[in-house]
Parts: sequence; C-alpha cells; structure tokens
Amino acid sequence: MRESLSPKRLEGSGRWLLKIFTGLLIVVFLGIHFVVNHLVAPGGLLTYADVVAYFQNPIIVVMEISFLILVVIHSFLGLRSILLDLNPSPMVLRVVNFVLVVIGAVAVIYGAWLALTIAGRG
Amino acid sequence: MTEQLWQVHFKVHRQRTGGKPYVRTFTLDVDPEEYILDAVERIWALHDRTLTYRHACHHSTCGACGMRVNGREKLTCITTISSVTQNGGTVRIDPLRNFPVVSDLVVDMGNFFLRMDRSGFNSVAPLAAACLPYEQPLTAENSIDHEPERLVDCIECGLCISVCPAANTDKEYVGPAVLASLHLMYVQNPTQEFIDQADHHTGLWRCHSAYECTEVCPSGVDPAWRIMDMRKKVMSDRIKSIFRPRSSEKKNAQPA
Amino acid sequence: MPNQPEANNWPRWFDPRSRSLGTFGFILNRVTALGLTLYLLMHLIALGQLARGADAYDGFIALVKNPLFKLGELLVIAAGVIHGLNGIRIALNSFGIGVRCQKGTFIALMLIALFIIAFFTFKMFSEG
Amino acid sequence: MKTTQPSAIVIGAGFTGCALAYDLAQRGFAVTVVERGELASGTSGRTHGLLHSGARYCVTDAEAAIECIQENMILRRIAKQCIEYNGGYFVALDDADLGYAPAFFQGAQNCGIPVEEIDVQRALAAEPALNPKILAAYQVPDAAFDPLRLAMAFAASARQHGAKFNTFHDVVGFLRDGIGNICGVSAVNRHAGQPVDFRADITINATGAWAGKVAEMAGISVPVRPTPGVMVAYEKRVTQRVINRLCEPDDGDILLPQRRMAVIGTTSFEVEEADYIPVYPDQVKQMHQRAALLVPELENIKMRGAYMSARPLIGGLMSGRSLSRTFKCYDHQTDEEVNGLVTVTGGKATTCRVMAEKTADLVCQKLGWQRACETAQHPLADYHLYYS
Repeated sequence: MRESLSPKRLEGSGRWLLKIFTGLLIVVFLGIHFVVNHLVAPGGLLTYADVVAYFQNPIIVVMEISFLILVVIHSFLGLRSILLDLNPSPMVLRVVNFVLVVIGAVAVIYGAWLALTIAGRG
Repeated sequence: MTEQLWQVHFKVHRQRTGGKPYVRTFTLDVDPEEYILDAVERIWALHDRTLTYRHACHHSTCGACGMRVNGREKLTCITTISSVTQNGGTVRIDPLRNFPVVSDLVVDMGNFFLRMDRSGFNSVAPLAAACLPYEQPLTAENSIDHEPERLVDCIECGLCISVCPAANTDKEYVGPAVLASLHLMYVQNPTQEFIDQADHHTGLWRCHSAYECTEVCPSGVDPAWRIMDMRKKVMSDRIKSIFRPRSSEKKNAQPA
Repeated sequence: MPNQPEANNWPRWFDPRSRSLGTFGFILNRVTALGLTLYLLMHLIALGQLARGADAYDGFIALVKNPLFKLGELLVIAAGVIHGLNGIRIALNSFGIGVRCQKGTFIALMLIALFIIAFFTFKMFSEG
Repeated sequence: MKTTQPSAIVIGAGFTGCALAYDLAQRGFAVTVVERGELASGTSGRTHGLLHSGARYCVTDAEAAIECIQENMILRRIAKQCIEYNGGYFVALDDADLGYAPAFFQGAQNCGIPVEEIDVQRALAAEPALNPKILAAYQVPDAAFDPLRLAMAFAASARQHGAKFNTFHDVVGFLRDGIGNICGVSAVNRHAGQPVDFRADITINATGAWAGKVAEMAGISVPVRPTPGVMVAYEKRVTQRVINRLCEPDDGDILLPQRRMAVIGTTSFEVEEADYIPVYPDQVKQMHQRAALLVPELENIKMRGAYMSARPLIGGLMSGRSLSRTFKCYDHQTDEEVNGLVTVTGGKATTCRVMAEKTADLVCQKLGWQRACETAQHPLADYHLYYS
C-alpha cells in the first residue's frame, strides 16, 4: 500500500460513537426532565425551597448528575472536534486536551457536589 | 443556441505570483448559451493576453477548468452564461478556494493530485464499479474481448474541496474527492487498507455533513454519500469489535 | 501562496453566502453547539447561588424573571431543540441512513423545531 | 559523436510535446518544456478522445491507418490508466454505406486492423441504443481516452527522467548564437510576468496547429493549416463502444462514450488564427442531426458541452479533409540552413508516441547521440506523478 494519507489518528469512530450515544441520551433525558419537572414541580423550580424539595428524591439526584456528565462529555467532544478543524499543532492539541479534561472534570465534580449539598439540606 | 446576443460584464480575479489581487472587468457581447469558459478564453484571446487560467478538454472530462462563478464552484466548460446571469448582468470569476493561487485563475493542484495518487485512485474501472453502488449498474453484452470498463466519474477538478467548510481551515484534511476515491477503490477491491486510510481525523471524521461536495460535483460522484457509507462501515466494524474478543480488535483500536 | 486553508479562515464556517441548504445545517449546528456549551458553564456558575442559601438563590431567580433573561432562556431552548433535532439527522446519516434525502429531512426537522420553539415562546410569555 | 549530456527545449506541451519530452529524457537528454498555457490546453486537450483503430482511414489513407493500429496497440499497453478499451463498431445506415463495406473490410485487413463483421442482431443486442435500422456492423479495436490524463502520463514519465516543465511560459522569440544558429528561446513567465531565457543544444517546435506561427519567429515558414472541427457532448452515455459510420471520413461520423457522456464529432474547415475559434451553432446543429442518425435517442438528450479543436493538418494544395493525417518532421537545417531548430507537426493523438520517436531519432542523429527509443516497452508513470 502507498504511504497512508496522514500519521497519527486523533479522532475516530470511538469518539464519534460516544458523541452520538451521549447526544441521544441527552435528548431522552431532556424529555424526561421536562415531564418530571411538571409532575414533581408543576410551577417549575422557582424558589430555593422548591429546589431543595425536588432534590430530596434520590432518583432525581442521580438523574441530574448523570445528565450533567453526559452533557459535559458531548459538548467537550464536540468542542474538541471543532478545534481539530483548526488543525492545531500537536503541542497546542495536548494543551487543549488537558484543559478540556480538567474543566470537564471540575464541572462534573462541582455539579455533583452541588446536587448532593442541596439534597443534604432536606 | 439562440442568435440574440447579451452584453455581460465579467469581473475577473487577477493576481500575479506574489502580487496583490485585484479585479478587472471585461464587457463582452455573448451568446447566452455559450459556456463561461468560452468567454474566459475569448477574454484571453481578444482582450488581455496576460490572463492565466487552466483548461483542456472543454467538455467536463478533464477537470482543469474549475473556477468560482459568482462565488459558487463551477466547471466553467459546461456552465452556460444564461445559467448564472442575464442580459446586462455581471459575472464574477474567481479561482477555487483552498488551493494556492499561482496567478489569476490558476491554482496549484499538486498537493491534491498527490493525495489522490496515495489514495490509489484509478481513472478507469469496470463498468459496474464505475457507477454509484446505489445506481442501476450499467452492463454491456460481452462481445468485447474483456470486461467492459469506463473512465470513472471523478475528474479531479477540486470543486468539492474548494466548497467544503472543513477544508477552509484544515490543510491536512484530505477532502471529499480523496475520500470518495478511497470509497471507489474499496468498492472495487474491499480490503481494509482503503478504510484504514479514510478512518482518520484528517479524513472521514473531519466531515461535518454540509454535503456541499455532492452539491457542486459536476460529475455525479456523490462524495457525501460515499463518505457516509464508509463511516457506516467503520462504525459497524467498531461496534462489532466491542463484542469481539480483545485479540481481534487491534485493527480498529483507537490510539490513545 | 495565498488562498490556502488556514485556521484564521474560521469565520467562513459561518458565512452562508452562495452556499446550499446543507451548509445552513452545518452553521446552525456549530452556532448552537458553541452557544449551548457557553450556557452550560454559565448555568453551573449561576446555580452556585443555591449553595449560598435561600436568599441568594431567590434573589437570583427574581433577577432572572425579567424579560431579558427570559429571552436568553428561550434562545437556549431554541438552540437545544435545533441542535438536538439536527443532531438526530447527522447521526442517522453517519450510519448511512437517509443521506440522499438529507435536505428534506433537514427542512422537516427544522419545521418541527420551529413548532416546538413557538410552543415554548407562547408558554413562557403567557404565564407572566 | 557527442559524449556530454545533450540538452533540448521542447516548445509546446500537447501530446506531441509531452511524448517527445519523455522520449528525449528517456534517451538521456536534459529536457526543458516550454508551454504557454496548461498541459494540453490547445488542440490536444480538446481532441475527440478517440484512440483510433485506424479503420477510419484504412481506405482513404492506408499510411495513417497502419500507424494508428500499431500505436493503438502500444498505447493500450503503456497507457491503460487513461483508456477505456471497449472496442468500436462501424455501422452502415444506407446502401451507400453498404457499398463502402467491401473496400473497408479489405482495407482494414490490408492495414492489419483486426476487423470482424458482426451480425446486426448481435450488434443491436450489444448496443441497444444503436439505430435499429443499421444494415451492417463491423467490430474494430477502437477505444476512448482521457485527453488531459494521457498528456499528463507522458509528462509524468518525462519528469521521472528529469525533464523540466515550464507551463504558462509564452515563447516570444528564438535565441541565436554568433553564426545565426538557434541556441534556445526567450519566453515570458506568465505567472510572474517576467522574461526568461532557455538555452539548449537543440530546440524542437512541437506546437501542432501553431507550428507555423512559432516557426515564423525564426523567419521560417511551415505549411501547417489549423483545421478545426466541432465536438458535441451529451448528458448520457448511450453506448459502451465507439460508434463509427461506415463511410468515407465525413462530418459527424464518430460517436464515442466518455465517462457518463457521449461525444459526437466532427467537422472540418480551415482557419488562419487558431487561438480562438468560436463554436458555430449551425455546426452544432449538424452534429446533433448526425448523432441522432447513429443513436436516435440522442435526439432528445440534453447537450452537455460543445467545443472546437484545431487539427494541425500539413498543407499542400488539397483541401483539409483529404490531406494525409500522418505527421511531418522538418529539420530546418536541411531546408532553410537554420541550425538548431526542428519542427514536428501534423499527426494525431493516437500517433503521438511514434511522432515523438521519429523526431527524437532525427534529433539524436543531428547531435550524434546514440540511444535507442524505449517508450514502447515500458508503461507510462501514473499521471498524478506529473506533480511529484
């Protein structure tokens, strides 16, 4: 075979599938989210008390946290793909990867902590 | 062809190697059913001998005369003047995007052709394989001493790369034509090597489904469909590999 | 030589001139993607108010009640709906499904999106 | 007997120029090609795209026919990459055509062209789009080729042997040494708009229909007549084989498939100036009628393109069509006492390789350089590699 068109592969079917999979789940979750919101808190979660009450349900807590994880994965994979369109140098890309992972992790941990604290204030 | 002539203003991109680009306007009386390339050739022959442009076959088999006509990628030898303007109208003619401009309307196709070469692109294919897989395959009765063949659709004009939004920013992206070539080669000879070449961040995964390539292709290659067909293949292999024992997974494994 | 692909051509991603329907799908998807990512971060920071107790949060909600924020909220919903529906099309396409009728699919999905957005607009601005 | 590497300038990068550059480079010359436009941007690119079996000329011009069938077989071997080799039919549409058949069959055989009479029903089964009224059909080894890619394949092979191509370089004059012999050309780089000189032991004018104008710059007259013909391309590939009308060479007597198209040609008339030849609507109409005679459905199929191509026919007193299609090679030392310039013109796409061979033979003999031609033995380099 003649030499391949380009060296190291930085994006492939795995990440794409993950993007599609998370995207799909997000759509599903959003659906549930709206329905549940209207059953649990018909007026919407417009006061602190409502929110705390809403988070007393452990299923809700789990759902919200996993929802956050999905959104972070999906959006940051997308963001990385957009940045790859700019053909970054390997150095820059390494930084990008690092930053995305860090921000993503922080976001998830922070969100989880938030959900749990609120839940704890029952 | 109609006898009545139109007056049309041609605004042509001019640029000497290393010089500043500017626009020069030529006003011609043209037959509306003439082709843009005829007008460009007449501008060179009768108005300005310094104008440079690429052309050869004048009937859409060579792919040399790709330009942007009023901003849109066209094969100028088969684009009638009446299809892009009206009597007294203006036609803007620019070189293709995403290819280095050598001068005026001439772009450097070198890198693109070498990528086509590396993709294994073969200009002649068996009759059935030369068509799109979803088409009714052409067949000819075999009174010929070998399997009938034909020149394939892709004429390597580069319009698809010029119009592709991803190719705008990423010079490493091989572009629709090369991916389409890999698909064509895979159809003729289903070996993994073609898929592996396409399965890359500078290949299949740089496409963002704008489908412009298929829109502008003057030759019915349908690169967008070919790209998506290869994605399907890569992803189904990938999914299968998840359920297959580790050992057989090497080929599709993602580098870290 | 000029006219080569360059990172600083990125504004062309969003340039709809002399382009076909497919690119509008691409532009919409990219704009909404960036918008929603931005919103995600803002949203998380804003919700930090919850941690700071009832008064902080209720005060924040009061602020959010004004039409300007409501408009922003609506944009987020719109972006979500468009990105979601368009995403479904692109996902299906990448499995080789409906590539050749992608235009029709796009129009249909965007009409649905329009309908949903209209519904939310009505809903939000009707209940003061 | 020359021992240091000889150098040559080839003016023109059409089929002849590219093939000649390859031939000379392969014989060890340092070759510089100077072309005012893109490769094959003159007559070559706009050729009909028919790889002749020679049968078209086997009655009127045996010399040309024999050359064609020989070169046809060679190109089929060395240039597979840009030829769709599906053969061709000669079909008789009326009694006149039938009357021509015996002479045709005999002529083809005399010229060594593998010709076979095909039962009409079988021909119609093989090519259902053919006019069902055909009275006879003969199969010959015609083929269709891609013009630009054929030129590029020769050019790519030339570059593999070190030839340098200067496209978009307009030759404006000849350089002469102290004693009036031509020692190169002065040109203008049209990309940069700058003059540039090229020097070499010998300069070959391979500009086909423009050979007369280029030779004029050296004060030499070459009797070549630009003889354009029109070609019309249709949106549908109606046949898989080349369809020729079984008659003496005539207007619109060849219909060939190319990619998804069908291309009908051609006409023949003479012009002085080959730089710009308008496409005449009446000729297009005429082609349309002729095409519909061979394949009736073309009557209603959309035209995709129409173009003019100026054959380089070598002058005499006779009118265009009846001239020999074989090429001529002039050593201007023998004719005009101008040393250092050779002109090759005439010929046709199918015979470009042998034109190059014969011209290179002459050049080698002039310079006392003894190297045999090997262009018929080896396949051409992949045309993409022209850019390597």
